[in-house]
Amino acid sequence: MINKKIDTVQQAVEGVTDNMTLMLGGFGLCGIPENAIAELVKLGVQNLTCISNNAGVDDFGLGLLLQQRQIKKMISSYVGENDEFERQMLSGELEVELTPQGTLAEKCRAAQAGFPAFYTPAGYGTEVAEGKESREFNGKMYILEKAYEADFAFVKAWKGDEAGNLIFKGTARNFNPCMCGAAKITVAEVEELVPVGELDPNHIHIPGIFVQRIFQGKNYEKRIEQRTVRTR
Amino acid sequence: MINKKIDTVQQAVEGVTDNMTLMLGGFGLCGIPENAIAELVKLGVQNLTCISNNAGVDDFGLGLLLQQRQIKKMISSYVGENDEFERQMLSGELEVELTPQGTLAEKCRAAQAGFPAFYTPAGYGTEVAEGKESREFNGKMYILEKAYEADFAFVKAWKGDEAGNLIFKGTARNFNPCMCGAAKITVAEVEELVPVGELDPNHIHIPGIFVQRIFQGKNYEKRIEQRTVRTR
Amino acid sequence: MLDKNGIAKRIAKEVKDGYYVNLGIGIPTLVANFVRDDIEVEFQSENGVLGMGPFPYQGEEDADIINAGKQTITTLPGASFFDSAMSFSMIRGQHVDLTILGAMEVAENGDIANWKIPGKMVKGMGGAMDLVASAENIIVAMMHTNKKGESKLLKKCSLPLTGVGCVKKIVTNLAVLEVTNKGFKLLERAPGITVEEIKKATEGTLIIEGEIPEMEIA
Amino acid sequence: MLDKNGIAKRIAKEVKDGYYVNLGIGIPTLVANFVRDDIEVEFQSENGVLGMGPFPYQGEEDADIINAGKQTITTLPGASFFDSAMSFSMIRGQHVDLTILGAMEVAENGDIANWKIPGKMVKGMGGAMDLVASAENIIVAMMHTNKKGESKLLKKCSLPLTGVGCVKKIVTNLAVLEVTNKGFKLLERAPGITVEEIKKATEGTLIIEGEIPEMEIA
Repeated sequence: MINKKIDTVQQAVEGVTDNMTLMLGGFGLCGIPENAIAELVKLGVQNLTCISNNAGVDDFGLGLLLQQRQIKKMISSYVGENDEFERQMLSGELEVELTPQGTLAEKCRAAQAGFPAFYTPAGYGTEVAEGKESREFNGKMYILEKAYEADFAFVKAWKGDEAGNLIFKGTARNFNPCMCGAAKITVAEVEELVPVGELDPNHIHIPGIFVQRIFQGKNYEKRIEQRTVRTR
Repeated sequence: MINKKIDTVQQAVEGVTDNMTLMLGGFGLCGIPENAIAELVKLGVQNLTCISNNAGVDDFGLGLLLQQRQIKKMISSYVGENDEFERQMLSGELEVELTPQGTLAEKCRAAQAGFPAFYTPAGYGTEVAEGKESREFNGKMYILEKAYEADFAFVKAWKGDEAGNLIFKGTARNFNPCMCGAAKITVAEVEELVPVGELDPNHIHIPGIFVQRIFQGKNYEKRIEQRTVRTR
Repeated sequence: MLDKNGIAKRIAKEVKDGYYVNLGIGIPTLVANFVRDDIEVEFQSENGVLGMGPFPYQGEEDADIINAGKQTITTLPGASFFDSAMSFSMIRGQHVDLTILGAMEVAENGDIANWKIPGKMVKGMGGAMDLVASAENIIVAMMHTNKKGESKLLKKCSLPLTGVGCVKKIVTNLAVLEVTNKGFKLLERAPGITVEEIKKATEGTLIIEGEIPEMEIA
Repeated sequence: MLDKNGIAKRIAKEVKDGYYVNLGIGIPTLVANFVRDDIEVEFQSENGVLGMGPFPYQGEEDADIINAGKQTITTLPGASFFDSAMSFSMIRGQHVDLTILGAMEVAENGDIANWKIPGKMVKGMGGAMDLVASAENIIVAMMHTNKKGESKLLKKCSLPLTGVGCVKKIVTNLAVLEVTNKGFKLLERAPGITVEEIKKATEGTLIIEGEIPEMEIA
């Protein structure tokens, strides 16, 4: 067993420097690498390019990095819940590349899987297709999308073991598995780090080969963005 | 819950006719849809094109369909354990398209996921690349491979529920998940069909949306191709 | 004239037994409330769940179980969770039978715009571009006119497109329309709405053939 | 001269701590037996397992747990199972650190042929084409000459290629060689084998610089 365990969140962000491209898992505030984000704020790295489906809210998730103006460019599919984001974007302080959600997921997965490019129908005939190759297959039009290139991927899982194997819970899975192994270094934080051998090999969502560092996260807030309930 | 359960193996192969293209899961004799194959032999359909990583052995797996001369063309990555296969191939009775294993898996997955084509490095500069587009990305050469088109996919899972959700066991998983939803109709046979709600939604490998029919298989032989053991 | 619930109710009639359905944010979300309970339907949410149930009871919310609108949800027996790549395999691979989403504008050739107002609102397309580029069966749920009273059923979209030639059917507060290669074909009127009123509220080519029945949304 | 186990033993020295390794069928499979036990290595098999262990004890074979050679195997703590698409994500995505495979022919530019003898043997390439097209670090394990005594280290492959310019290192019964842009560079001699003998058995350009040490395979 190749041991991927690190002991501190400081080790988790070791090597992250200005101008790097980071992938960050999560959908809205669900399944985000809370510990790593907090430490990136502390680290104070600048001019980051962040690939993440959303940009957090004003005071949580990637919103924390936006507040500190550490992000130069966001690559996301939806950024609608963040006033500071909108302000920075409209004022031109923040560069934004909006990408269809399925394309975003697959551009991560392509990087993970060694595919340089793929054809997808999403965005054909729209702004998203500008500057990209369009091509017909079987009578339908597609555009060519390329794999992302990133320096670090920060993901959050539910359980993990020291070999880096990961299991996700519910819809907190989302982009996290697609980002594992899609960057030069993948750092996973987990709610529960278990000894090797405790996870059923059939239930592992992401094998440890895609993960370079794993650590036990602390104090998960797991904030709910839209608390919707019904009455009994 | 949308119910996909069928009661008999006859219903499993309903609609399969001569000249169709079938996908069949399994690696060697591991994780093959034994029940469906046996019924296809009984059904006597002819001129099939079969997409399957291997071609079985002389008297088991796809070898049974080969014996009956029901297969016109095999699309596989490795066909080395089958004398009848070799005889039919060398005599020209059987058409064979050999495809790199990872490409085969991804051509299935592309069909499942709605990608018409993708670029892969496998086979560049070899016979496999003949007649295919080659292209450079980031200084490396790739070839364009297209998604398969198939009429039926027959897969084998360990457990499944009536909603068509599937869980695989060990290396019997192999090509089975990639083929689910990659053909017009996907038929899953399982060792254990459980009531809906028994499978943990986090552990499901293939959601029922990719499966049109599911049934409880019978009398699994699960033959071992190479029984290798050590002594105590 | 229909309210939002009325639109959702009418669209619910398009949901057939055995359908996997993806509901967009807004009016489409309401459709789930009106689907007949004698048919089997499964709702897919693109953030990674199939088999969505109703909202949880107070105190039973789970931050790890949400829908694409970031709302806390529950799951029904037979549900499954999966990652974003697989979720869009379902969508792009046309395994989802029906997609219902909102729009700012629809053009008579089926083009749709619903993600961006240049210089004003730039929230992003989320999964909408994948959905409209892939789905065989797309129904748009929207008001017939915008807040200024201008038609949202146009000859040509003025806003940046989400997808081209993809919308098949539109249900508004005034009417049900089908997108044909000759323009919007009027299928049904909302209760109390005249063909004249629909004509006035429709900028794109409107095709009226024979008697136009009133919707049944009981 | 080395036997098959000797070749495997020498290659085992190339396996470093923390490596994920894919072993081909034949001599490469033997390498697992000789890896130092004070380092951590995980073996990947392309049919869908990471963390392979030794063969099972008699009576403990599981038909559902095999390697790419279709042999019954066991798994070690920390192992995982996955589907074929993910397996080749590991390979194509260069997450596997070292690939060891057999060959019929290797050319001095790194081309490899190991899957087909036209008209004679057509078993298929299995995962070999994906492996050689993707891996950064490929070691070929083979006999220096074929059964007829002809060199397998050639100027140019005569058989259909498996991959182009991909082989980095070759370990044979006679020598260890590196593929450079000038040809096969002789690194080590097998015990008791002279440089002359290696020269004779090598059809491709052989580069000999300085004293060539004998392999250490203790």
